[in-house]
Amino acid sequence: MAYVAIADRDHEQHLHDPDTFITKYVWSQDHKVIAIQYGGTAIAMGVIALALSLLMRLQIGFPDTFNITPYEYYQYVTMHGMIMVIYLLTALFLGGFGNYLIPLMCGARDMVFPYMNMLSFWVFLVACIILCISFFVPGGPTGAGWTLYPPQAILQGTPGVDWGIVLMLLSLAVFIVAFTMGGLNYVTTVLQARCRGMTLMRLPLSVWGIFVATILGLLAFPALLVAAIMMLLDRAIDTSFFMPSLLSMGEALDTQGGSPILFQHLFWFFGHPEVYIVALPAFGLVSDLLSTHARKNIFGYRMMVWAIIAIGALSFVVWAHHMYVSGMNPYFGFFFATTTLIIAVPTAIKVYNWVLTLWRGDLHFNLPMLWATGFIFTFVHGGLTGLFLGNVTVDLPLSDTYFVVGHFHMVMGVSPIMVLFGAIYHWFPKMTGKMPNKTLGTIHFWMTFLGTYAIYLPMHYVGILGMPRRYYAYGDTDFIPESAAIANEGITIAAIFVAVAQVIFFINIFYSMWKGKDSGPNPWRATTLEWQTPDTPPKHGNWGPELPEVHRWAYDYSVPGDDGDYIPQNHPIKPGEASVGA
Amino acid sequence: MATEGQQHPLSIYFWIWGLLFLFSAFSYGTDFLPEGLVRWGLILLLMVLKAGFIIAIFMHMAWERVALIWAILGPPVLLLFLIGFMVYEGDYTEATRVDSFTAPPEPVGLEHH
Amino acid sequence: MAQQGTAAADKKHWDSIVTDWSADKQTFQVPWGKAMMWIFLLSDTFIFTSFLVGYGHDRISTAAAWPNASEVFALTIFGIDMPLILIAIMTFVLITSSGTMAMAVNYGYRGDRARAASLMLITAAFGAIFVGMQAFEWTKLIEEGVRPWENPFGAEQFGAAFFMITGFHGLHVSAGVIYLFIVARRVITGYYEKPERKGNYEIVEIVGLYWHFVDLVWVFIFAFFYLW
Amino acid sequence: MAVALAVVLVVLVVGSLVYHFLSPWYFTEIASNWDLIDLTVDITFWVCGFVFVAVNLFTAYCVVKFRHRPGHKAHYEPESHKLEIGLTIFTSIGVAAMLAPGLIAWGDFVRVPEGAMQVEAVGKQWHWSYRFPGEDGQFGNTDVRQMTVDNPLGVDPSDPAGEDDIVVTQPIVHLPLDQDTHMLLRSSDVLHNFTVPQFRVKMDLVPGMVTYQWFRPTVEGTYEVLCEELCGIGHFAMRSKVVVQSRDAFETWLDAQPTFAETQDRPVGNPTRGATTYAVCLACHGAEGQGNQAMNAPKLAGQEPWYIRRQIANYQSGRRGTEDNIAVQMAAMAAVMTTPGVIEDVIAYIGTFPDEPAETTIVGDVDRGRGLYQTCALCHGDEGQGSWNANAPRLAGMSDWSLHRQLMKFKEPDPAARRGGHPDDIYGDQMNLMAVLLKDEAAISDVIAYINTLP
Ligand code: HEA
Ligand code: HEA
Ligand code: CUA
Ligand SMILES: [Cu+2]
Repeated sequence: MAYVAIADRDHEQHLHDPDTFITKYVWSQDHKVIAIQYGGTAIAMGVIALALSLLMRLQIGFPDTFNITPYEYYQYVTMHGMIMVIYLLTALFLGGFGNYLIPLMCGARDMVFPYMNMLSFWVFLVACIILCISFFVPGGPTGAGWTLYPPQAILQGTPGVDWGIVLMLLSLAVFIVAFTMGGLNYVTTVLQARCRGMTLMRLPLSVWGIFVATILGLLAFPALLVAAIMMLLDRAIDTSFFMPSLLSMGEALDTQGGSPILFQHLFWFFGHPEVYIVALPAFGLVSDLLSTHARKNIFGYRMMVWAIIAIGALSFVVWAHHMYVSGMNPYFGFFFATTTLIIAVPTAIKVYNWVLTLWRGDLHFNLPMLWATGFIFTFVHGGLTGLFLGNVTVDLPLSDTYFVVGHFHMVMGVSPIMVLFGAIYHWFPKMTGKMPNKTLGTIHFWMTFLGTYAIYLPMHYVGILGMPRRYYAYGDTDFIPESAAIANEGITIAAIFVAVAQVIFFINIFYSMWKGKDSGPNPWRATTLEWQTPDTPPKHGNWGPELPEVHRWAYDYSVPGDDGDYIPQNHPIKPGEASVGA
Repeated sequence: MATEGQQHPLSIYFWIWGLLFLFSAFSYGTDFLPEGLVRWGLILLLMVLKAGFIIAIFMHMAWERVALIWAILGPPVLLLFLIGFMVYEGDYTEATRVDSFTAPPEPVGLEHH
Repeated sequence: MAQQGTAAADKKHWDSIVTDWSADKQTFQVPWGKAMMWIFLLSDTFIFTSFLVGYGHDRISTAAAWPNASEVFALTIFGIDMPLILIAIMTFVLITSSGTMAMAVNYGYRGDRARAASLMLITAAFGAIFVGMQAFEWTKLIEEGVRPWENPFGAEQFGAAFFMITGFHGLHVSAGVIYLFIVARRVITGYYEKPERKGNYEIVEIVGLYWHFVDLVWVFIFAFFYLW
Repeated sequence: MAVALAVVLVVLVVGSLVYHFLSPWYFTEIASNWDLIDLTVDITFWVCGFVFVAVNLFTAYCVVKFRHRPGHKAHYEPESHKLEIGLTIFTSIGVAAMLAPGLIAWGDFVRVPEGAMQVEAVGKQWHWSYRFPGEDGQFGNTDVRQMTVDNPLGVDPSDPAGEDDIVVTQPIVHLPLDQDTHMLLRSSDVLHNFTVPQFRVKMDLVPGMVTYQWFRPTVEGTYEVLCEELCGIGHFAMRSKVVVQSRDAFETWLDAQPTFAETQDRPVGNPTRGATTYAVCLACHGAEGQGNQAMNAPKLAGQEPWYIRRQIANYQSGRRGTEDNIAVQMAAMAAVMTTPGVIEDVIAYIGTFPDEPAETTIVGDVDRGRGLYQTCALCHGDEGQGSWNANAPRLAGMSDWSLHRQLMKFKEPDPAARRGGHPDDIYGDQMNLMAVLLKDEAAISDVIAYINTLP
């Protein structure tokens, strides 16, 4: 009396092919179209955040010649951070790549609830619009820092206390609704709508990364939602959840007894899993890029899966490592430092396995491979600086300095970005049927890779010097040598350089879409299901009349005894074949 | 396959219904106990019992496969960390307040009832 | 291959965890909607817990006196002071609605459309009564001067947390009532008898899951807000 | 491509090491007992540095060695348990080696040693004050609702323990050398963070609670205190100083500071007596404190009393008075006000002057000025009325030419000629940081033109 899986009653599914332009491209319920809508919107938001980062950098690098006020500076920092983390990375990885890859890689015709999936995008768009509106309201967007700590976030003295903060919280709440609608889809699809033969342990790591990240999102965003609601109430009707008795600009407020630390705990109970929400999909995607272009199975697949799960679970019990110096009960430091450093172990396993995948491989340095290798470098760097901060005592001198800024840009501001570019170049042929231009892509890679290192490495040292983060200007400090100003100028110049490099990326994308070489269905000779679709780009319903059937794991590259160097997942096991995936 | 699904004798729902009534009555009763461990113990015990019955019987968790049960009941364990730490954090915050701050004004409306 | 054997594995047997999680096609042998509802409820659990944690932390950390819930929520009926009496009644109402919901699910699967639908409507009615009583409770508190931003009986967070948490719960109940209405209507009109739906009434169970969850949350609110 | 990538990886690894060892950029000299923190940092650098080098060089090796060559086929090896377990153990050892000293040091940090001296740092937007427990060794309770211009720390007057508390409203605190110091932290408005980079430790200030850190200063000197938790737009300009000195010097300093009780009965100024003293000022500032541009003397009438008090103190202590000739002049005048109570008398007398808005002399683009003033308004008030809480004087209706000159002086690059250039003039320094956003003289005129439109 078990429930019959979709794969066994495929004939019952009725896909209503859209017939008008509107239903095909605008109100589309096709996961591939939604993915591109999500991705396009996220990238557009990312470009805004990139522009903001340049304005900030100009101020820090050239404080005497460049002209923005601290008011604007803090607004830019805040919007830059929030957009990059939530509206670019989370949306692009999960809404974009999650949407595109999950059904294809699992062998499904679409997400399980296409209508809700469509709504998810439109609600996300609303969230983006609300956020953008805050640039135009009186007082402008909030300047509370992306962590939005109260009481400061809702008191005079911070930009955007009138409308900015309200719109920010509102936008986040709407985003969470959108994410939940999408996320339920991704999780349910992975769990319940795989094709025949597709066990969880045969899924490509991309799906695993996105899947676990989505679960993290579903469990972590609630804390942010609640914190946002409570702060909205504090802001709008003067409740005192986070507000003790205090003075604001010399006037005593009517609030009493609330706890600012509570917000920080709720925020980071969300916030730490959030950083893995943007890291785990990157881990997954990069594994597939490495394996495909190394023509070699990913090393230690099972350990990779368990490491993802372990990181995901641990990420809920390390949150207070962002709060070592927040004034919380200091005894918590022992617990959180220990759990935080323990995360290094599963993460280390992942790093080792990526490198071991290269080892004795047959490395083709196609575009995606360049980015993937670059990722290993930047991620190791950023992860290791994370260990500095995680080790509670070391965090004492370094917290709230540019060392932290260096850490999280290395680990989040470039590593996942590298994966994203690699992944876009990798799946571009599937999405469009055209190859991306290799020369342009290579230039883009070198400029971005070297440029970002030149941005972020010096940040660490500026931080070690003691330069605090979120400082509009440094003025004179007796312990920061004047040479630090040179470092800051250098960083700014590098940032401009990298920003210019992104233009090449957009040129490449549009040019290749229009004039690129035809790619054929499987230009990288990859094993996973999305490359085995009958059409490229895949049509609505993905698989034509018959759902695929999977016979092996996703990494049968260079199988001994086989003539080619890859065997797609849907190829039956040949008698006597030595595949482990069997 | 139309009628496949969770089907159990109706009587079991009546039983649980009755039990939940009873437990609710008991937990209502705890309100008349003095503050202390006994009261807290009973509140929590009855709460867990009621929640358990609702999940197990009304939501049919008892008849689901173990894979689903653990997938749903496992993750909330993470919340225990949040709850535990926040209780300690609350005590810590209160201690610093009592130590260093003038006590907040007495409530004005205590003549109620 | 091994996966074919999953259905056979005894579902209570611990090995079935392994067989289910290593199966192809699907992990849980339940409909999509039901799987999704469970996962949603899991996420919702995190929401409500965060609310309760926020409230609890504020309550523990404030140095102001916390009002005694059993006094604040007392009613005088026939001249007798009955602490928490209304809340107790609300609890019973909600439990009763859970009972009728469970029966609706049962009749749904039996294909007894009329009974299933009417039980759902009864459930919705109980839900509406619950919301009504909650509204009464709110009015009473507001009349006594409790506001989200002030509280004559002590700590400010008392009113704020009360309105926020019961409000959020009340929204869940109200949404459930609407959801019940929609599904009940479809059950009556024979929507699920259409060929492509094949007389499939799992939707009733899915609504049921949601409804029981709302009841479940109330158990915790009752313990932590009213009895603490 | 593969070779290029490998070379770049090697260059980046080597370059990072060179950068680390050769660049001039590292921690500032330590000046406290927290060598253990520096040691932990060093251990962490060694462990992580080793991993960084090893992993990336191995990657570079693989990139070259296993690059695609025709006819070459990858090795098929799904997993190797032995290798993976070995690496896991290796990693765990590395982690433990960093964590152990870290936790030990943290254990030291959370437990304040017996006999530590208590000091309280109070932060508010964007200013620091300090308090010592006084003779009884006990702090009085505090209450933000009691904070006023006369009780800026909000000490509860009804708590007897508070009477002998020593109140330091200037943002400069002295600490004795080699004394364990238990620094209690309190904020009256938003989060702040008390950081002295040379002491290595930091901790947030949280409104509604009291947090702490402890350290033992080990090197005499003056150290900058930074606020390292975003607290609004003045965050970057929220500074203070710690002076570490011998115990004797410290005691002398401490004895000169008023107790809370003393600050509460500051002598009330006598305007009639003040009038006599004011006769000296009158020549320049005018009979009714209306100011006189020809004499370079700004308007005094209507200025906040605490601001006048602070400026006279600044002139008397040498924090101001050398930046230009006009200041030299004023310093000389201020030096004569030595009789106790005379300053209060003068201030009281100035308080009796009619407050007519000063004549406006500066023109500029009011709209642009309005935008610029947005930032100023947070301290000086939307109406330019000034704020005791932000320590910001009144601007509206005051002598605009003087504002102009002072803003120019705040922007002066040479510290000796700059107002706020004196190391102890922390409010001046705050204005130095803020004046950065008035890029040129036109901006100054614009903002003053806007201030002139304020009531
Ligand atoms: C993608 C995002 C991402 C990722 C993956 C990480 C990963 C990690 N982060 Fe980071 N972090 C952020 C994003 C991220 N972080 C952000 C955005 C902030 C700032 C937020 C703000 O305040 O605005 C932050 C801040 C932050 C802090 C707070 C600092 C402060 O404010 O004072 C801390 C402290 O513990 C920390 C620690 C860590 C650790 C230990 C890891 C670990 O997971 C890293 C694990 C990886 C490795 C260790 C490398 C690979 C391992 C090996 C090669 C093995 C060898 C190792 C040994 C033998 C030792 N991070
Ligand atoms: C994903 C996250 C992300 C990314 C990519 C970036 C990118 C950059 N960030 Fe930042 N940053 C944050 C997240 C990120 N940042 C966060 C969370 C904060 C904290 C905010 C706070 O304190 O509240 C912060 C703060 C922060 C500061 C500190 C400000 C301060 O404390 O005062 C600085 C200063 O230099 C800075 C600079 C930069 C620069 C120069 C870039 C870049 O310009 C680097 C170069 C560009 C790229 C690497 C390419 C990016 C490409 C796109 C965006 C296009 C998208 C397209 C695709 C991916 C297909 N960022
Ligand atoms: Cu005070 Cu930042
Ligand atoms: Cu973290």
